[in-house]
Amino acid sequence: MTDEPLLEVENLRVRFETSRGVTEAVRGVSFQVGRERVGIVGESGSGKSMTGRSILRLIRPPGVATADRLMFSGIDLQALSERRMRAMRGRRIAMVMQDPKYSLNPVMRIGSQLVEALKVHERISKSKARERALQMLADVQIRDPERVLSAYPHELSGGMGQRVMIAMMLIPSPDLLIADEPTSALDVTVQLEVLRILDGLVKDRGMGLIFISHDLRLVSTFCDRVLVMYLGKIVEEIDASRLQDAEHPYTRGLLECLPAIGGSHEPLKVLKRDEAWA
Amino acid sequence: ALAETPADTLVIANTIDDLKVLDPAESFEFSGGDVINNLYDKLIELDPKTLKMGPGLAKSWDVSEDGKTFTFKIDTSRKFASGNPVRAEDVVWSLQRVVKLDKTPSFILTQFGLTKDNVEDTVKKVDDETVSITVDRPYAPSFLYNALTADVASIVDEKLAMENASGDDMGNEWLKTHSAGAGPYTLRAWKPNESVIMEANENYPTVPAMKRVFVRHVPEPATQRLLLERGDIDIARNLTPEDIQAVENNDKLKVEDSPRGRIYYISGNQKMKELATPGVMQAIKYLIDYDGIANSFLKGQVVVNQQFLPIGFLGAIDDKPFKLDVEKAKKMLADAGYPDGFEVELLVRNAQDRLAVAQSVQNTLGQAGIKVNIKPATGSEVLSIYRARKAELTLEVWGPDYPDPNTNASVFAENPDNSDAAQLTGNLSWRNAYAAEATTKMAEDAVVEKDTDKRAKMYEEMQRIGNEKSPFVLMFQYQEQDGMQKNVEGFSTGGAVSSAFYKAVTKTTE
Amino acid sequence: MSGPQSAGNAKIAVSDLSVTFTQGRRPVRAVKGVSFSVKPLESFGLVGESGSGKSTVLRAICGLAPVSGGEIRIDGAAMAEPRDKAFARRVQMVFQDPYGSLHPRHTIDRVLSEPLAIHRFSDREDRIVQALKDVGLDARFRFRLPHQLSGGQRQRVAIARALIVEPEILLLDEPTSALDASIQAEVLNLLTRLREERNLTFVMVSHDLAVIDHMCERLLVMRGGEAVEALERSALADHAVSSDYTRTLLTASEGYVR
Amino acid sequence: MSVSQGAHDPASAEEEAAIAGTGLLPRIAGRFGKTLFSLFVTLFGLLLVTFAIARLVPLDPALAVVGPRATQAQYEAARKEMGLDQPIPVQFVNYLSDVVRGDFGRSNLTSRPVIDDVRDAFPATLELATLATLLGVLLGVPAGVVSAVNQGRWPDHVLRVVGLLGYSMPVFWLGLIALLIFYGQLGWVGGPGQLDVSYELSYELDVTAYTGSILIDSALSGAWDVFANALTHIALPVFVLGYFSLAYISRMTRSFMLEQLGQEYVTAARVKGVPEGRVIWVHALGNAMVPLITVIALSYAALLEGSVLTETVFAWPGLGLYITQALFAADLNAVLGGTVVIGVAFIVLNLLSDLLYTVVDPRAR
Amino acid sequence: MTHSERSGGLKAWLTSDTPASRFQARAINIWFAWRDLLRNPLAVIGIVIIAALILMAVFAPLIATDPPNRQDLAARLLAPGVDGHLLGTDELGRDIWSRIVYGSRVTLQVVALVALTAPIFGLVVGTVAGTLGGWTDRVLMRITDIFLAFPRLILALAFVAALGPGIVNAIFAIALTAWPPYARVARAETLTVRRADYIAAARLQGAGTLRIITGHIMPMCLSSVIIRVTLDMAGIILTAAGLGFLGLGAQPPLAEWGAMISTGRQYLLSHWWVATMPGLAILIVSLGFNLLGDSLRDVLDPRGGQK
Ligand SMILES: Nc1ncnc2c1ncn2[C@@H]1O[C@H](COP(=O)(O)OP(=O)(O)OP(=O)(O)O)[C@@H](O)[C@H]1O
Ligand SMILES: Nc1ncnc2c1ncn2[C@@H]1O[C@H](COP(=O)(O)OP(=O)(O)OP(=O)(O)O)[C@@H](O)[C@H]1O
Ligand SMILES: [Mg+2]
Ligand SMILES: [Mg+2]
Repeated sequence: MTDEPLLEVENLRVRFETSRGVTEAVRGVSFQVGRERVGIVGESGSGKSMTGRSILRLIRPPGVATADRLMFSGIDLQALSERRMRAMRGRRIAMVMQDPKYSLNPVMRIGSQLVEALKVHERISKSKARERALQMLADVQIRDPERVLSAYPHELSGGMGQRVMIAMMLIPSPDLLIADEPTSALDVTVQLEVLRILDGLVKDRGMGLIFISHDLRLVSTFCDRVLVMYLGKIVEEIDASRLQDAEHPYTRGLLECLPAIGGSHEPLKVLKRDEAWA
Repeated sequence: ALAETPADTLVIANTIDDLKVLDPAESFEFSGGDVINNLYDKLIELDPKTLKMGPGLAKSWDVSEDGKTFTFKIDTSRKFASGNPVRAEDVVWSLQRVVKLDKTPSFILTQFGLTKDNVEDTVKKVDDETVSITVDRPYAPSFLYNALTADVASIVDEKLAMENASGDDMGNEWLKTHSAGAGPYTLRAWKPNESVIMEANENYPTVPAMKRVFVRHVPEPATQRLLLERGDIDIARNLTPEDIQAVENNDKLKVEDSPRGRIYYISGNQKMKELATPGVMQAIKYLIDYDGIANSFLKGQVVVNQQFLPIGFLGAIDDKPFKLDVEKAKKMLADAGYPDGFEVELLVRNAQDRLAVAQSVQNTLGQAGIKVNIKPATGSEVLSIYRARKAELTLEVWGPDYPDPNTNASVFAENPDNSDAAQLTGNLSWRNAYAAEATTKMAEDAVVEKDTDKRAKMYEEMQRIGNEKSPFVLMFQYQEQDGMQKNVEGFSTGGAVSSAFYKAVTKTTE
Repeated sequence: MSGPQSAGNAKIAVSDLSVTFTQGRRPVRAVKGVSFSVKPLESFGLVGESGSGKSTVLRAICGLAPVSGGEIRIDGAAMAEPRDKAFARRVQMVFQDPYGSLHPRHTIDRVLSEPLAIHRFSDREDRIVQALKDVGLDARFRFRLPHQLSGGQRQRVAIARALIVEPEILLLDEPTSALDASIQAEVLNLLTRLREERNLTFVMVSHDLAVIDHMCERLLVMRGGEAVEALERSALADHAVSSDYTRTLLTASEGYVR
Repeated sequence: MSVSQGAHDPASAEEEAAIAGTGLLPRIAGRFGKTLFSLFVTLFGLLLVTFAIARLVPLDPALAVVGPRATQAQYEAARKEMGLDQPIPVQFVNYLSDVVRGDFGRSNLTSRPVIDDVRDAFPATLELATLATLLGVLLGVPAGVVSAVNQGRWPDHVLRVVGLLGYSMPVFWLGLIALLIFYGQLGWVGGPGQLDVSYELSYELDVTAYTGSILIDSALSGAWDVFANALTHIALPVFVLGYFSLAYISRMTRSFMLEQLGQEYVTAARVKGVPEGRVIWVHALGNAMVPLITVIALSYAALLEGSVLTETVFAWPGLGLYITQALFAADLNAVLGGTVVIGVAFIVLNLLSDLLYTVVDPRAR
Repeated sequence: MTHSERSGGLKAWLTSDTPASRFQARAINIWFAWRDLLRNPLAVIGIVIIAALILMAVFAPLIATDPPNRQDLAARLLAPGVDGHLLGTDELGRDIWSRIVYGSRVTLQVVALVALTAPIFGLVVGTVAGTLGGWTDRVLMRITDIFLAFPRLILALAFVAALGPGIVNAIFAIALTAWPPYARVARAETLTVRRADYIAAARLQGAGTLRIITGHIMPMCLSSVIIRVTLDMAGIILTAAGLGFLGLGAQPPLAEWGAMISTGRQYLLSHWWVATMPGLAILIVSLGFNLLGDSLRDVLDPRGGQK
């Protein structure tokens, strides 16, 4: 592990200009990611996904992303040609999309989609690629990889789809993985399995992980560092272990409004939003 | 100009979608006539050029003293296209067949008193070379001879036909789509709505110059013109006046006009109160822009003819008593009790030229206050309405069935029984509830008048009476304008009395 | 396991309920012989992972699922098939997905006035205003379309719609699972308050044990269409559960353990 | 605002248990059997409706046969022979039982069995429709894709206007004008009809009618001059119809592609680093193909049935023209027979597109 | 906030995100769709063409230079521009421009009547079939299939033949053949919404089937149907023209564009304008509808990816 951060983001902005007005989804976000687990939390619409996507330069029109600085292990991502950027995607930076149900090509077999992820980056024989795909599926704890390889996405359960998605993004061994709510569609039991896989990768391969979620409890237990977003801005950056000491009232509010087993049955605390936070 | 037509093949563009059967005992359409006329010979044939009667399969003929028995000497040297010789039996069989099958055109023979029951006795083989026909009244011989030049009297190869007969249809089913004649051509192929291909009959006495005749169905006049201009066809038979003009101005092409027998008319149903009022139909006769129409959109396609006989027929006269005169017509209408006109429906077939005439008529009748509503309908619908005596004004066309004046007189000027029950559905006077009191007797007498001149006079008289009394507004006689390549000679449309002849056609190659 | 309980004073008594869907030609047994009963004014919870048949139980109560066995009684009486208007007056449901349970082309006003029209209420205008106030929505939302509202606001509308016909029983199908934690708290508080004010009986479904624990006095754990065990709330806090499955759920809800 | 994806997939548990499921073939067979049944029902309905219309129409087939001069007795005789004197239900039963035996009766327009007429006319229509659809697909799909990819920019505008023009042009008018220009003025293509008249003769003489399609038969017989000539004739009607079908297909492709390009899996493919070309032409188009197959099949079916106007303008002896003429001539057997054939073609195409659909879309199996 | 609409005038009223009445809510929606539409150059062209068509039909007597049916056999087939005949004269010497102007009335009438009847019928059939399911669905869809399998123009021809030619019958025939696709669209849409929670919610509220179909399902199908209608307008115009071309549509002397082409085609080689002018008229008008329909889809269709 080097000291140099894997990813540096400075003053990232994402704007949507539509006929009904301008939306600023991300408003000047700066952070760094090393070979660690960085969590991004925030309520729905706070700009978490847009932040993740703009790193991969995948904001579609009418959205526009700009940043003062967007460096990935010494490469200026903004300066890359579309072709070179493509080589970065998947190979160096990958992203697990929010919902596996919509993120796998429904008419392509899982196998082809996995092999494709390899073949666009490496010259590799079909049988070799297949082997790697099988191995990858086994790595994400899929019991019957052969069968899954020849299945279509709709034949998989949500949990399997999510793991396939993770396998597909990990197969070219990226240096940085952006995981956008990788567990929100899963049952609590499956959720933990998936997290264990990701955890292993960071530990064993030294991969950097950006973990996007709105579940503060989960992030606090899983990540090293947490970025708290509110209305497109980072309101607080804090070590996960120190989350209980968070200062920002928004972060505190988020923590306190959760019911807990065995907690009191008084009305829950509710978050009082302050215009000044925005 | 992708290819010139072969030198020994005559290629004709025509609309032949009305062609449905080629059995001469059944066929009754114009296109059918054009084919059958060339596939079959009759006892008496018309000369393609002069359209005068001459020997056909009969060398000569004669009539008995009492005027009721006609005898025909058969030319036994002739052969059918199949190679079978032409025998008296064939002649007898063919004529009896028409009567027995009793298809639509059979009336041309049965009007002479031949019936299913008596035809074995009335049409007889006398000896191997002679056939006799006995009729019920002493008809004018010209009447019978003319009738025998009609397609229905074609002589069919009995042997060939009976080989292909099914049940007791006397070969009718097979003959619908095959030929068994002794005419200059035989049928090679007929694809409905596409083409007819005929080949020269090698057994014909004078084998035609054109070894093949190819009639191609081309519904669009503009297309026909293009084909003609490009040299893809030799003759185009359905050109519009505008196309004709272009063809005339093209020095590779020429136009030949020939009058045809079809008559354009409007009739007024006498069951309708207004139309039956004396003077009203006469007024309408003054409300047609005869010259305007004949000189504009039907230019060259028709000539004005205000009589029920087409020019070329025995007894035809060239009187044109009517012309567009709105003032006069208004006065006549006022006298008849309709100073402000009335409203009437004009039934018309859904064809472009007829709709154009209808619109012009609508326009001119409108000027005298008669509000015309055009009711277009398909041919068979027009016919159903018309036959049921339910039409008001009808714009129709009548074509003679055989080259004798009786063919038209019997429908325009004769109505033996004007009652609904009579169901004389084939008779135009009956369809219009016109009793034709003044002329019915004359028409009946004329068919037995032996003196041809006297007979002609009788028809002239009938037409003049019709001008005054009949509810028929006779307007035009068709004229066919054929565009053709300059090198085509000898093509005859058959004029007013017959169908097309191909046997005399030649193409000179330069 | 909860056996069939005496339906004596139960508000809702579900006994041996089975529901079988047909998917294509295959029968899908979504609920297999589930029994429970809910006392008047009680709040009863159903927990279990996705697909365990929680929603189906609620839908079966409402007559929206093909019941293939067992029976459902409310106040000791069987219900009309199909459910009639009288049923609608007594039992109402709030759906899981606030984005899917409001007609995208109906304004809030229409959403709220329709049940009033169906049940021929008189003072509709006042009731709508009151209903909005009850769920803490500003009157200016009244003529908006659902897409102009946030998820929490929509869920409030859905609750208002359910309460506007003054039912006795409210069936809640994961009313907050689609919402952020901060908004979840508001909605849960709202529900608690309304239950007290209106004397309602709740049946609430959730996959989140913490939420159930917060809201309900008793709960039933479900898995694969079957009832695993029925618990008092206190049992959860004490981890006094008998089945392994419930225990797994309990640990999982504490977050990730390295 | 779209209805949001529910947080849970209600079917997942069940599906997990049945990943592989039954094989593809038995499922298709099952589907086929079901479809076959509905085919018969539809056909029966089609016959019933056609028959009802045929009897409703104030056209009198008997009158059409006997012609204007017939006497009432001849007319009655013809009616009797054609079975028109019987009660209508009896007529329908008779007709049905004939049809079941493959007998569509005789056309009184051509005096031939309707089956023979249709056998002659159908290949001409089929040739035209097939080539036109091919043209429409080969040009329309790429045009639609390019248009969608460039939504709102000039290539989109240009392609859309070109497409919409094709969709707005009366075919009969376009046909006339094209004929005037390309045949009349420029002489680049053959005129109306399937062949030059001179070649028509050699077609009669040299070409064996294997299939009834001039192009195929002349190629099989090695009569390449006839083949070439037939091509020059079919070019213009194919262009006219093909333009129409192109317009339709490109418009639908565009809309399906727009839908697909907005999907998450497209972004996912980009995330993997898949080249843009492959994202568009393989991933997005592969999915757009699913609804597109139905669209193409329907447009093909529409061409099979609906080229009446084109056939009129180009004197193309196809089925549409045949039925129209039959209708005008009160030739009801021909109308019924032709309609049934087109109906069957439509149903068969629907069936095929259904089958293809299951091949292309795994979810439909 | 609450009072801003009063001070800001109409524009503010239309763009407010807190409508104060049902009417305003609807107006705001339409206003935004309208604005999106106007942003699209192709749509604007379409709107202009359709507006021109409507104006032409309404003010025909003012715009036409001649009565549409005045014949003058002496001045037949005049070229455009000659003797003040803007687009020339036809075979009976009638002014083509004036006939085209009056013909717009026929076209508009056809479009309006078909657009009002067929989609509504299709909508009812489709939503009823989709909502009720089971046998009702099977029977209705089978009937729809039969009509769909029927060659469309031929069905129209047959109906016209049965009812007699004429513009009203042609409209009726077109409507009769046009409904099945709407039924299918509506049914497909119904199937996607009928399981939606909001339908279940309405049921739970005690709403009857009729109320659910008319109040909840139909509004959801409406936009796909409306889009299809606009797209189909051109097809309707062309079908009507095709019937006219075959002589079964509007009857003479009524000026109808398709019939005008039909009569003009025999003069095509020598007097091109007679058939070409009405052809252009059809082309322009159906292009107008197509442009509008196509853009409307981009604006309204939730699948279009906007909004
Ligand atoms: N196409 C678009 N047009 C306009 N605004 C958009 C568009 N896409 C996203 N946005 C806006 O961007 C903002 C951020 O969206 P983003 O998807 O990043 O949220 P998120 O934090 O990931 O939320 P969630 O937890 O719901 O996934 C939202 O407020 C949304 O309204
Ligand atoms: N309409 C249906 N047709 C077929 N199967 C269905 C239907 N609705 C539900 N199911 C099946 O019934 C089972 C139970 O579904 P249900 O929605 O009740 O689960 P749940 O516990 O509410 O899950 P979730 O937490 O995902 O909402 C699932 O396996 C589902 O696949
Ligand atoms: Mg997100
Ligand atoms: Mg559920």
